[in-house]
Amino acid sequence: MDTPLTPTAGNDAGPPSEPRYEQLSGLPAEPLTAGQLRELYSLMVAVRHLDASAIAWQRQGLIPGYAPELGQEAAQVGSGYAVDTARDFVFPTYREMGVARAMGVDMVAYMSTHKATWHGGLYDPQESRLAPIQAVVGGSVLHAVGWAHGQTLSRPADGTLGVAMTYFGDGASSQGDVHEAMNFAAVMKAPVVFFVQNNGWAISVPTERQVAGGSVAARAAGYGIPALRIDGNDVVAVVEATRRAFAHCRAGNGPALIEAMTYRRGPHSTSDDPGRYRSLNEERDDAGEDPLERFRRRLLADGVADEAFFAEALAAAKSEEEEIRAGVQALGSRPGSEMFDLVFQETTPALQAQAANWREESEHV
Amino acid sequence: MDTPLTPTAGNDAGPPSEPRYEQLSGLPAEPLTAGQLRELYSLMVAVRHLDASAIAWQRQGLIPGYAPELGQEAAQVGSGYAVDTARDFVFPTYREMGVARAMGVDMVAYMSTHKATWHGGLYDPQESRLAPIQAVVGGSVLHAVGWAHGQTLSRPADGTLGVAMTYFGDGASSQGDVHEAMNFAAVMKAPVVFFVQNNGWAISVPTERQVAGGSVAARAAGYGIPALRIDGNDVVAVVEATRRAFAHCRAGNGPALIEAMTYRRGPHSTSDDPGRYRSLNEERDDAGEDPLERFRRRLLADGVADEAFFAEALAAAKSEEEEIRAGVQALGSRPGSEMFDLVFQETTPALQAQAANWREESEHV
Amino acid sequence: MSNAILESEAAMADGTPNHGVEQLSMQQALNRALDEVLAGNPKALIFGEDCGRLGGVFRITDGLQAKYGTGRVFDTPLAESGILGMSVGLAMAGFHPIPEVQFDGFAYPAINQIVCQIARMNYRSRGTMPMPVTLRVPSFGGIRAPEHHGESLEALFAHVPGLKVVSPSNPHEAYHLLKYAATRPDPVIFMEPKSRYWQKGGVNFDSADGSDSPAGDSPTGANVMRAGRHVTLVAWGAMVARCLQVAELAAEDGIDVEVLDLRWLKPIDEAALVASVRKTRRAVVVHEAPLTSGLGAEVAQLVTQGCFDTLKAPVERITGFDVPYPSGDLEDEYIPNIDRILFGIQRVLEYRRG
Amino acid sequence: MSNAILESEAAMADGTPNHGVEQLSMQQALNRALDEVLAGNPKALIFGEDCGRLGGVFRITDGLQAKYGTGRVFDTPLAESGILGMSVGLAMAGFHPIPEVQFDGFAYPAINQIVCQIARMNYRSRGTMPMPVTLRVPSFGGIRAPEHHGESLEALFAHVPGLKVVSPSNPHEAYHLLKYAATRPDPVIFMEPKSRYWQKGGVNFDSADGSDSPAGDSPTGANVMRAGRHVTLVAWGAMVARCLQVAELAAEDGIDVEVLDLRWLKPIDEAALVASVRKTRRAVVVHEAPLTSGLGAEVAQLVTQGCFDTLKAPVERITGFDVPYPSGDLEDEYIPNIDRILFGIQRVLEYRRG
Ligand SMILES: Cc1ncc(C[n+]2csc(CCOP(=O)(O)OP(=O)(O)O)c2C)c(N)n1
Ligand SMILES: Cc1ncc(C[n+]2csc(CCOP(=O)(O)OP(=O)(O)O)c2C)c(N)n1
Ligand SMILES: [Mg+2]
Ligand SMILES: [Mg+2]
Repeated sequence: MDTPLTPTAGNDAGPPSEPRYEQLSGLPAEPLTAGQLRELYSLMVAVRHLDASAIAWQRQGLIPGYAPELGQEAAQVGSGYAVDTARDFVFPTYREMGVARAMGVDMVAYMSTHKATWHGGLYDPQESRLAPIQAVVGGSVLHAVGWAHGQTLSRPADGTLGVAMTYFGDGASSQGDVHEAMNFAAVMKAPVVFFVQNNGWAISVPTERQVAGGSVAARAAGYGIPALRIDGNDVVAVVEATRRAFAHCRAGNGPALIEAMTYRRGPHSTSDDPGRYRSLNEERDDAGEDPLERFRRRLLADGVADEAFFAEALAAAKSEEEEIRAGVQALGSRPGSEMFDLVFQETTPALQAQAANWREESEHV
Repeated sequence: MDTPLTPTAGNDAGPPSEPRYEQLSGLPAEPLTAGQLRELYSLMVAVRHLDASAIAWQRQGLIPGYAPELGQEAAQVGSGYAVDTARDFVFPTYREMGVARAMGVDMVAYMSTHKATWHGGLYDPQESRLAPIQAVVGGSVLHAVGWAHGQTLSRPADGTLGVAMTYFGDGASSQGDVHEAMNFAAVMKAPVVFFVQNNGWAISVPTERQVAGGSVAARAAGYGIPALRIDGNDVVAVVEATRRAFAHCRAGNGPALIEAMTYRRGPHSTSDDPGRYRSLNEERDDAGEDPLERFRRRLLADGVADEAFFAEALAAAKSEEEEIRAGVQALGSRPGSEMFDLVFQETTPALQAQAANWREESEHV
Repeated sequence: MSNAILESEAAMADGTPNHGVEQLSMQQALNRALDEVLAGNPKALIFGEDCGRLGGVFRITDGLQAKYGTGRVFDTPLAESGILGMSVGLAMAGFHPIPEVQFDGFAYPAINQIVCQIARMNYRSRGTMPMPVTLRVPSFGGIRAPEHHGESLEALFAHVPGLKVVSPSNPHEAYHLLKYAATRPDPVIFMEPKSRYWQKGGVNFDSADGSDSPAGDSPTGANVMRAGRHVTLVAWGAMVARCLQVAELAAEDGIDVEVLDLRWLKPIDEAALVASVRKTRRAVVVHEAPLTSGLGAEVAQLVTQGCFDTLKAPVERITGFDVPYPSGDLEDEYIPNIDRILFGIQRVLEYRRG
Repeated sequence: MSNAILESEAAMADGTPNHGVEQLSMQQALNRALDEVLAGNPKALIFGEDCGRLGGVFRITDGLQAKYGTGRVFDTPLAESGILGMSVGLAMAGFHPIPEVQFDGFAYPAINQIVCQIARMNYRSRGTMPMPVTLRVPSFGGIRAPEHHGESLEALFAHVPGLKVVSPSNPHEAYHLLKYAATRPDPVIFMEPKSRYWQKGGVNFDSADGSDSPAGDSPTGANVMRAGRHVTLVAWGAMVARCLQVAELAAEDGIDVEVLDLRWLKPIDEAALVASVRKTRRAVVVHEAPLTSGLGAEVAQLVTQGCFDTLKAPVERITGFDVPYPSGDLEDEYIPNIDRILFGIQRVLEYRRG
């Protein structure tokens, strides 16, 4: 009577570094051209450099805080690169700087959120195809499902669908909203790609004390959602998996999930102190090889790029960062009147009265 | 590029009527004795009769509403029968009358909730080992996890644990709280049995438009939780599965899930009109054989009981129902002062003032 | 069946608005309004638990799926956060979602999406992503229902920046306010007084903008439902009808009661409120929600601010108590009844400065 | 290190209370209180996101897991509804849960469990299942944090029957109120003013029941933090310190301001409120939450009810605006600042019946 029941399988999705492609049926994705590979490298360097610089900006007092993505460049650039900004729509968290950059979002407008200028960022989400920056963990996963269902409802004549891609972390996978989103998406066959960056940590809590069963991808099976668990530090694998997931969704086959196994090499945010919950040795052992360094070696080995190209890419990254920093530095505060003006499309007498009162009392100051 | 991804399996848990025992490792449960089988039958008849009567009570104006469980007697009596009320604790929804009866709860106190006497019912939950009746769908699933974790924290010397069993439906499985509960339970290895009555419907929404992938049991795998999908209309199968799940939990192996496939033969509640969303033919085809009738035939075939026993059981059920009805009829309203007195353990001046005011103004009435 | 009704059903069939005055229940009036909204805006969608095939547990969406198809009117899985979170995405994609939560008490699981997303997305996105979400919430008590089926969440909603909140008190209001709300570019919480669903009343369809509502006010203002000189009763939803009853009874004692139907709970029509109490010099606010931090406090404070010099007595609040909404047996003790409201009137009339 | 500190650390080690007066930050005071609560009650448990190994993002639970083990102080998965729902079950099993939600804005996903379960279980179970849950919520704004990290939920919580709500304004209060709250048999929402975590102040450990708090009041009452004759400022949490600053400035102009720290936001100490304003005859209530349906309305109405005859001007509310809490650049425009409070004081002082 006290014999343990055995789990019904599916919860052991292999160690993070082993990509699992076997769940992908059909043709392999078209290989990336040399030009595309170099473009990816340039993006990753730009993102790496901007990310490291943003931490410096914070230390220098230019911005009050920042959530670094060091180590997640392959996962972010690779997935963002697969987006068709003419018809798809992306729902980020607070850590998707690399996705924004890969999608071509105005980076001064993006970084303004970290300067405490405006919560969602100053970029235009409709034009950028990137929803406003989202601080609620798991908060926008359902939005992606709704947006995607909207595509089904207004399906164009050629039958192909705009696809929503939503980002969330291993920690976010614990939120009820994420479950509701997966179930809704699967019931409605909504064209949505759930892109999980499993970076090993939710602030101080490691994945093994967060994600029961050990894998977010394994959850997808319970909803009948096809899932891929991939090496999120291999940018080529990320691009290919994301393209295939998009193709799956675009053709009307319903949602797909990608769990990109990666590692948050930096602190959770500039106010975090990872030394309290993990040692430098653990970091070194668990992080694996640097995705940028790895990609660089590969490009060299394959003869796709040479040292001159890498130097050029770094130089471009540096001048890009300088421009962005200048833009961020130049950013003034938004006028206080926007607090009132942007609440509604149709304002109210009470708000107008409060705005008038505010104007009067702050002019006296 | 547009080849569909294939699901990662695990979502096809077979048709409702096929029990799936293969996931149970180890020894089969001890067989039920003839006496126990007869006891189960008596309980099922009592529940069937009380349930049918409660609908009549509502029509006669004795109670304002009721949520019938017609067709779910095997699932409810069988699982409730497996509870050890000396150490386990059960978290019902609003439809677990059969569980309450099988656990020996005072049925007048139980039915009082349907008389609108007191929301949670008048029984003492701590003594009965049955939490108050719960009207929020999925609302108490997390409570079971918390209670169960409490058992782990205060594990007795003999090492065996009290087990929490929580009931919920196919509809409830869509709620975020249910996902959070499964994840918490699996991460903490909490001794909790998730008992799902998949009765085919959540009011007017059939399981196939509710549960993506088709099976709640299949979800468990994603958390590494062992799951059984059983024929919930076979009371013996239900008792055995529940006992094994309890044994699993009691021994400290963490949570288990049982999905009992059954059918809500009646309306969702006395104010529902199922004719608006399913035809009588569909009901007949989908409901399968009446679990009570089926058990009766089995007992006859196995020579465990005869017609005289069945007649006796029915007579007992009838007199039991009469007694309960008399008790319910005799139930007065609770004094209005309880509204104020039961809010807190330590009342507040504001509440006392409101109570005094209420007393004064209602005495004038 | 009267000609008017036949005509209006014909009108419904091709989506053109109804005409004339009809006696309808609030359930029918709401159903008509939704029908017209769907007909008028191909981007309008209705969804929630059981509102498709069943037509909703209160039948407010009855027949609409059959008429507009499962793309426009559909059942969702049983998850309120899912329903509201999905509404955000649909709004971003250019739709006008009209979701339903089945009962007031089941708005709580969706509060995170309502407060942190629906109410803030227009702001967060700097006006580029409006949230024209009309959330229907069958609200308030009085029907001897199970737990969590009789809640009053207006104070919570009214406190949330970015939301507008409205509650109709009769079929005419229900029809016009829902049509108005469901064509706004901002999120509106539409609180339906469920105990009034089956009460009939005249609906004047010709006042397409609600402008010939009883007091001739605009769709965004409060309505004087009964003019009076001695005291103003302020109420909304199901309490308006009760206050009108109270006014009749008080009239027998020579007390001339003005009844103000607030309608919009956010933004509150402060001007109407103040105008009424400046005249009557006394006010009693009535609601079902618990007293402490209820919307009655806001109303009372607006009155006090606006009428400090004329007010003859502190504003009385006759409300539910600070206790969880009780089971059916005790709900008549909990919901403000006629006697308690009369006591409140008496207190403000008899108040003498000490 | 002073002898007092060494002694008190020795005392902490074996769980006996501290003695004497120490200068501590609010973070330290809260940490000490939790330490003593865990030492004093083996059924007390602390859990939430990152409060185990990390000691909480604000370090309020620093060192407690090391001291009491992972059974007493533990990290949960990232799900607030899960944390609060689990608390219900632990309370049913006889524990005293002291969960944390990491930031105010992340209480919303748990509202369903807080409102429908924690607040009602004692009632629903007819007193057989008390809910001694002490929910710690780092609250209010002022630290230039990301979105949803600067919210004021007191009006929402105070409206919910079955909850008690308290907010400390300084380290002494923080220590005593948390010790008091975490030993109550009822659910208490403990709102910590996060902008004050690092401010130091004297904590008198000898007032084990909080009874020698500045004004000599009981742990459940409001505190007069500064006596004055001309106007009463009513505040809580981080706004108390600001009001004390305002009082100093006003004093330079000869205006004698009384500052009342409400402390308990449910139940409100109505007697203290009324006593103060009967004396000063004027009141300004200050809070960070949006104006409409904020707790300031309740405070204002309680004052008006209790002081109608003596009040010289309508109660002023100086509050956040009816807008979503803005990003850091604008938060000083949003949170009531010294000037806005001074304008409020001026308005009540200059009010003349027209
Ligand atoms: C609903 C909610 N709860 C808590 C937080 C506080 N918080 C911010 S980030 C974070 C950890 C998120 O972990 P994960 O989802 O793995 O993403 P990562 O930070 O690793 O990118 C927490 C707890 C939040 N932002 N939202
Ligand atoms: C959170 C919540 N949302 C909605 C409801 C309204 N409601 C009551 S029962 C029900 C259907 C539940 O279906 P299921 O979980 O399958 O249980 P069953 O009724 O079939 O036993 C609904 C939608 C509720 N009680 N709670
Ligand atoms: Mg992570
Ligand atoms: Mg069901």
